[in-house]
Amino acid sequence: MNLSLLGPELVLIGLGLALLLADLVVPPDRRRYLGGAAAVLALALALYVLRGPGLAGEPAYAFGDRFVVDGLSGFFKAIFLTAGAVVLVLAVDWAHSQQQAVTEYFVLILFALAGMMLAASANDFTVMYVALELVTVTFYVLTSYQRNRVASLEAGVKYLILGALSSAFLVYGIALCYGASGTMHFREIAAKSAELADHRLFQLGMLMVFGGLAFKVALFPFQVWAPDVYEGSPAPTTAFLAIGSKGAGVVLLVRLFGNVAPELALKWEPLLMGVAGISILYGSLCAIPQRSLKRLLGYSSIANGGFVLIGIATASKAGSAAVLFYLAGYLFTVLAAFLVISMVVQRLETDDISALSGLHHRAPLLAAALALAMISLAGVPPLAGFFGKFLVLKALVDQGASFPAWYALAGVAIVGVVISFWYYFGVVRAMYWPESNGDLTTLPVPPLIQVALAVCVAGILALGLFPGTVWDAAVAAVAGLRL
Amino acid sequence: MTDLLFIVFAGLALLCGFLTVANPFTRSPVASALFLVLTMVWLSGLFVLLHAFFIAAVQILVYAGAVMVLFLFVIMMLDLREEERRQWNRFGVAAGLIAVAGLLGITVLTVVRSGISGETEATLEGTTPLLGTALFTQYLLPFEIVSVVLLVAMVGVILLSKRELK
Amino acid sequence: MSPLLWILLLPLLTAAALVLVPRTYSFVIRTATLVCTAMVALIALGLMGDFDAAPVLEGGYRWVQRIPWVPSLGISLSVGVDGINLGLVVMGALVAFCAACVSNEIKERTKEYYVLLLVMTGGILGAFVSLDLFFLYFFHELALVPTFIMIGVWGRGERRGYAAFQITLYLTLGALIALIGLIALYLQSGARTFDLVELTQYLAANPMPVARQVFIFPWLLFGLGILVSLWPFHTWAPIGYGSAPTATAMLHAGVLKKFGLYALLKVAIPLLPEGAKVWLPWAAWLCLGNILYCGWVAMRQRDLNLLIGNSSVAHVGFVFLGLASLTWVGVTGAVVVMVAHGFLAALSFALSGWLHGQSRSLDMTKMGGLLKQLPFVGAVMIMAMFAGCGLPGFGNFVGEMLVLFGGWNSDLVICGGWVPMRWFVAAAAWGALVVAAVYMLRAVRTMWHGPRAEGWASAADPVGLWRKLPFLVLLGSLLVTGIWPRVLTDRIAPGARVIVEGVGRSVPPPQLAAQRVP
Amino acid sequence: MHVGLEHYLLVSAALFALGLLGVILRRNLLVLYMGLELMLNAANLALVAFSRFQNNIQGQVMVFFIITVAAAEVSVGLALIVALYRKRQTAHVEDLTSLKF
Amino acid sequence: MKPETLAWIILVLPLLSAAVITLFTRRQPGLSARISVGAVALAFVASILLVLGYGRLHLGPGEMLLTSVSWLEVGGLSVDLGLRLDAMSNLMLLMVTGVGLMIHLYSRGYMEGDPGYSRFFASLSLFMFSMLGIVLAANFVMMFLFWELVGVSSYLLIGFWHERASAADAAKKAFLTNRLGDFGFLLGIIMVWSALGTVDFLDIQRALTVNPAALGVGASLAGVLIFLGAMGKSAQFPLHVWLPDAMEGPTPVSALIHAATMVAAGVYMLARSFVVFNVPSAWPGGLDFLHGVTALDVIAWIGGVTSLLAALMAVQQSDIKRILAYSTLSQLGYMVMAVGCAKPDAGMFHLLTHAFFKALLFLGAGSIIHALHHEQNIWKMGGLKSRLPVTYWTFLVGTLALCGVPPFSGFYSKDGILAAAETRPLLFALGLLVAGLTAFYMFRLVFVALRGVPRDAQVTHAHEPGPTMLWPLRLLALASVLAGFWGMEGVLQGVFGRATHDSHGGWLATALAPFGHAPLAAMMGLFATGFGFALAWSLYGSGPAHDPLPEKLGVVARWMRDKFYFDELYAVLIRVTHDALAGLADWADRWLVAGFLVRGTHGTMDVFGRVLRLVQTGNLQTYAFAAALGLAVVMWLMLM
Repeated sequence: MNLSLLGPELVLIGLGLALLLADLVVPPDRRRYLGGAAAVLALALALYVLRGPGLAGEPAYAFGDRFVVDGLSGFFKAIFLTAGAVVLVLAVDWAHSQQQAVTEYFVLILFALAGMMLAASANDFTVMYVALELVTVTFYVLTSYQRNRVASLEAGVKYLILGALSSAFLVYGIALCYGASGTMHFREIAAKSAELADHRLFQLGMLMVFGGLAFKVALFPFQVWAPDVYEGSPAPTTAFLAIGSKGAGVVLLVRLFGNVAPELALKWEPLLMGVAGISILYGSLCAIPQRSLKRLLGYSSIANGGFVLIGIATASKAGSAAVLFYLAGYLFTVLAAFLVISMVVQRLETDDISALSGLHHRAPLLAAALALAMISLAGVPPLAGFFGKFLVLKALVDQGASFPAWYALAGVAIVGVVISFWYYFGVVRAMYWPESNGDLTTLPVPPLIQVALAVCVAGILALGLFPGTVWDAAVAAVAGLRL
Repeated sequence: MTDLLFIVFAGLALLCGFLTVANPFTRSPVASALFLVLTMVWLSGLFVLLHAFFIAAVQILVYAGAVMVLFLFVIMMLDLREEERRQWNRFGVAAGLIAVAGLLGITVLTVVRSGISGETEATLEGTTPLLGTALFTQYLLPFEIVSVVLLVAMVGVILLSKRELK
Repeated sequence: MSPLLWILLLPLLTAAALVLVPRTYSFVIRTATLVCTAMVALIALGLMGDFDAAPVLEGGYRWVQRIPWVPSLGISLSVGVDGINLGLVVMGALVAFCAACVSNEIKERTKEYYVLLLVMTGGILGAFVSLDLFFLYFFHELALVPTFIMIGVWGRGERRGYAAFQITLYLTLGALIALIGLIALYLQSGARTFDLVELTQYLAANPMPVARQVFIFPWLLFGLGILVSLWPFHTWAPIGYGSAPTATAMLHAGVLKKFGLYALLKVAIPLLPEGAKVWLPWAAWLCLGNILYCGWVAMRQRDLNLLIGNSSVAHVGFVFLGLASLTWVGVTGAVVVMVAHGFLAALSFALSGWLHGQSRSLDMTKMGGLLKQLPFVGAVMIMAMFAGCGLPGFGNFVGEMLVLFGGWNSDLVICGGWVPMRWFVAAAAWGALVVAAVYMLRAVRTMWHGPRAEGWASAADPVGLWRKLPFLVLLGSLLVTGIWPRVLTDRIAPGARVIVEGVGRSVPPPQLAAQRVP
Repeated sequence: MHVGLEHYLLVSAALFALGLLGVILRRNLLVLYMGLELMLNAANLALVAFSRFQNNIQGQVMVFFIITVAAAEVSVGLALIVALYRKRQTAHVEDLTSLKF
Repeated sequence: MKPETLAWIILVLPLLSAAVITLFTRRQPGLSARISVGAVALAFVASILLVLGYGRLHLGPGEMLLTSVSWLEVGGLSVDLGLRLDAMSNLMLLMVTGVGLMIHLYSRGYMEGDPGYSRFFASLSLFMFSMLGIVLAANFVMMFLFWELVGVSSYLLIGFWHERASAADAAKKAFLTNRLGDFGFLLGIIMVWSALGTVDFLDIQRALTVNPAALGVGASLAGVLIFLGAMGKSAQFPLHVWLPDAMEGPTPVSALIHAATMVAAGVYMLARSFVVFNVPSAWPGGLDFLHGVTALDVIAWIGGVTSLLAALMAVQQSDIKRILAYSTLSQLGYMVMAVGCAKPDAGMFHLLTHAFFKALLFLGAGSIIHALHHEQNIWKMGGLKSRLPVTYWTFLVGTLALCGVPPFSGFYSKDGILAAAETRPLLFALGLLVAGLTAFYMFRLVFVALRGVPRDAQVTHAHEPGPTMLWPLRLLALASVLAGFWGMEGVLQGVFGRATHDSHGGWLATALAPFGHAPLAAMMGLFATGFGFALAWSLYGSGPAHDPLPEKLGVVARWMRDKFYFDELYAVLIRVTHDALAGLADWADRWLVAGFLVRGTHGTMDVFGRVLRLVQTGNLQTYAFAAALGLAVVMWLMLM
């Protein structure tokens, strides 16, 4: 057994513990630096993971093969760590304005991060469940962190109940899968997946597991919580939910449908297509009349979940790689958006779109970054979002030759994108279009946030302008899938 | 004998479960909590029938003991009585019933149709050492993760219920 | 390094550089934009001059250069032009320069404006020099976002919000539909490359099954059709142009809108010849919608920009007709119309922009007898309007004439043959010669002739050569292409021939070979 | 009658449904939460039953984890509900609708 | 210098003049006029040199000089920028540059002091360029090109006083009506090209000589379509409505464009492409019912009808320029009829003579108008004979020539046309009727406007204009007298390859030739003219203060005066066709496409969004229910 495979996770957990201890000795006004240090470390870990074992070569196993380090997990870990780093930066800035314990917030982020990374490496239903629960339980606290705000508490309760409900489905599903296959181990299930795919009990179980994971990704029919929780939670939490929690769900979906039971993915093509299509439409349509920025991104996250699921539904390596790329682009885009939103919410104490009016004047950097993020989310070249959508659509069209219904899904995706232009560009409009607005005072942007924004914008541009490297990495990451 | 016990335990567990969620006589959360405890107890009886003695014990200790006490404690602390005042939404109830019945029906049908019962024999014996071995060898990783979960829960609970915010 | 790369990169790099310039240095910003666009235009003109001397590289293209981008997906930034692209590139570059010239009407937030203008220019020119399907789409979309912001921020009128959204959503819809078609083409051809040259060669050797072509073609046809305001997907155009700032309207109506037609011509038809044969008869019906219906709509417009917008939609119909004819003459004519109409649309919008700058209104019913007061603008606009109704001496005439000649000889079978293509040509000729003349002349009559209208006392002509330059350049281009069309046709015809032959049509179309006297 | 796997499964399914019913119907957050616990217990029953009939300990291991995690979850959840109650003086689902549409 | 070079110079000179005036000398009216006049004078001289030089080449009939540069070469379509020099184009060159020179000279005086003086001369030069282009064009496309340019320059000239609503409207009307004709012209050209693969006149001629059926089933249709172009330009019924309105332009313009040259372009084109019409009847399916009717039949009848209608309308007009305009219409109808009767030489002959005397008449009218400070109503004139003697006498010469009184030029050319129609009794009778009517309305004009007593105080102050305006009158009068003997007829007949009759018998023989070879036509024509004159004399000789005709003819006279209500008819037609369609299209665009489809989709999406988000009640039990129901449905679909 090679414990070093767990290195990043162990470091994170250790860091979390260390921060908890440090909290005792560091004076309150200095605790922000703890978050900063954690961010730097997360970024360093991300770089380590990118160069670490398994990303390109053969997968490595630990703990009775229940923990796997392969391309897929490596890719997602890099995503999670980057997200974590930026969210920590955001949290440092955010915590500054809270009259509340801050170190715990950083610690919880770190633990959630560890949970996501463990989930990415899970090769067994038990590990998967426990890792996911680590993420979920942490997020219960993170969402309701501002317990002097009713909205935050309400978001927390909603996330709690619905999260627990989805966990219940997940657990029951795991039970059924276990009953049908006689094992919790992914590899053993994969070995007999061909016959299991026809096993009704296994199908039922996997449906429930899918339901549980769909909750994380905010997919229909488990999508309803997302807008409420996004709106109510503190901005850093929302950002982390949008990319981290979603990513954890996605990596498990990819692993389950790509590696564990690919036959099922083929069999369930219509289901996954339908869910993807409905999610896209639901998210896009509901976002149209939205005025709250965070809520808007909640709906948008549903639609984006749908796009991701398209890639999974294609049950092809190209599709899975597209998912990976898509999420990588989504990472920078959403983080940039939330960095700006968090700034705006803190300074202006509202997240209504109209609050953005005149932002290009008050904080050109924020406005430009948010505009880029929105345009990238909409999928316009030369930004990351475009290439992600392109890859997903490419994977989709590739299936069209065998099953024309895919073209219908393409139609739905197009409609979704067009509608998404509507609301994303509505945000751009709010910032740039001349509206009479009395308050034109300059909004200060802390240097740390500027750096984070620069990183995100660079990511958005780099993934759009030079997608080759990441795409090749994504292709290598899914090379081990049994598709 | 086992079959009879199964019928008794299962029937009681279902009955108490039903009374937990839909007690026709009272909607007091205390009653629900108590019936839930009973359900747990009968369930642990079923676990015993399944030769999962350790789990049965844990079920009683953790669930019926710790968790439910926590529940009762909170109920008492919050002094909840409001639900009784409110009207049932008939449409909501009907829709909920249909949805749940659908889920149940599909699950049951699937279980029945899958034909898993015929071939399998109840074979697993002497489970506690086996469980311990598994836990600390193959399942060491989740075991450790769970510790982090518990830590998180601890931190979270403190954060959420600390009276004064610093 | 291929000069085409310079054409493509100069505006984009300048834009990137301008981002770093402080916003108060508006003179520097404007000068840099002008110099950049002028250089691009000069390079493009230089290429036009060197065209015959340049070596023909793969696939009939010149100045080809390929920079791998994502090799694993078969995407590379490859540039190259044949006569067809070159015409459009030169047109686009000139229009971009003129658009930069007329942008002095912009007084607020000039930095953002010029950056967006340059991005738009780069995108447009990039789309025309790219020989890679992916970048074709890429650059087109790149040009789209600036359109949205420019209309929204510097646009005019109450409806500019609606217009900006409509134009963006509509064009995105079209682009995405076309993207699905392009991807399907990429995947189902089996070539697994986005490179136009390689794809063409591959498909020439291994043609796709007819059913597949017939399936893919409509995605491209309708997707690109939306981009070029094919009837009935045209309503975004007049509103959008009516609300856009002058330069945006010039670039969009003049150049960007040609992209869809260009892609149809260079991608859809040559790569999917069988699909084209099945679907183009339907397009012929729709192009009637453009020519006649939009012509009639234009007759009813009171706002000058809406008139020009509708007329520009109508002109698209000719290009479609020329493409649908699938004859050498017709296709060549279609490209000539594309180029000439680019100049014309840009000129018209530049003029209407000037008028708007003078009075803040383009309501034609409130104009009258302005020729006396604005002799220069009036004269140029009257000439533009004459060009718009296909008067000889302007490039449009040559193109429309070729389209009609080509269309007449087309052997396209429409509706099982009971509606001959020739009826369409006749109707199109009616639209070009009569309907267009009606609305153009009515407009001239209302705006420029007759008794003087109130409220125009302060209106004045542009003063000085510098201010007149954009109008003169565009008018001059129209005249040059009209008086000496070989400057275009000699370069376009070989490219058109390749396309028409690729579709399997005989090239010399007339039934009786002429016994010409030497 | 010979009690077999399917009987345990049916009981477990029924319990699961009862728990779900509680989640959907009961308005009190605490009771609602009890429904969730019921669902988890149903899963536990199924797991133990499978474990026994599959001659495989993994199911029971899973149950062990589920119980542990559930305990942690419950503690956090209850703390949350308490915090909410302190703020809003209610633990009623219908009072928690400020975030909507 | 080679004739080809001269031809190019002739063509380019006016263009240069237009360009120079527009670009550089706009602010120096005098210089502009000099440039313009100089250009056309040089062109005239060059034309003479060209004709002389051409004569020395000793080309046989039917041979010609060609010079060309390839203008467009795509696929099977090859268009040359070609000039074709043969006897016909030479004559036209002389006529156009000659009459043009006269009119340029005249305009210098007539337009004196107008603020748009330079613009006027620039437009005139542009017009000369376009007209010369038509004359020299060697192929259909070239001709069409200049054809349209002529339309534009006429638009500019008619609308010269564009601040005047009526002038602006007239210009628009003229252009649009011409466009209708051009629509047919272009389609006809396309049909010819499609059948023969060439647009070159010479090639077409060769192809059709080898095989007259080469045009295929569309032969007659193509002919009629091409003729449609001529109908527009030469204002043939039913596209005649623009010409009278075009009199809104300055009078020299009316003389140059709407009497001598531009309107003649239609006839010239018919003659130039005569070979296309002169083919056996052939109609495409759907038009089979016209079987047996040739394009020439259509042309002849349209020409005849036009000439009659126009003559009738002229009878009741009171505006001096309009009378002349209708007269022009009528004469153009005559020419077209001649072409239709397969005698294009006769038509061309009349065209040339008509150019001189009609230009003369218009300039005379201009001189009168100028003298009367832009008074154009003949019922406010009278008694001008003594006050404007030169004008009067030259005008009389023009009238006599127009009426076809020997030995004035009109007699010979008109006789040729009547002779051509001899074989068709109906058309012949029609022609005679028109001849009589012509004499009637022209002498009505002379009697009312020029003779008798002044009816308006203004007349008493009238005096002759300066020499710049009088000399052109004199020169044109001379030409009007002499053009008939000149031998043009023979030359023209040579062009169309027909036997020339004896033109060697000295001037007297030539002068009396019509009586020799077509005695019936000549005699009947003279008789009709005399009858018309007598009628005019009896009605107007006494110098009545009002027109006595309306009382005698009643409603018919009113119809004549109101031009048989063609303008009104067209107004209605346009309203029920294009304006209605435009309204319909606009409505559909606004409400169906932009409204229902676009805004409707937009609104539907918006409503969907608003409705759908009501799912988000905020109540988490709804969410749980939704999840459970969704999962149940999914399970049902996947497992049941």
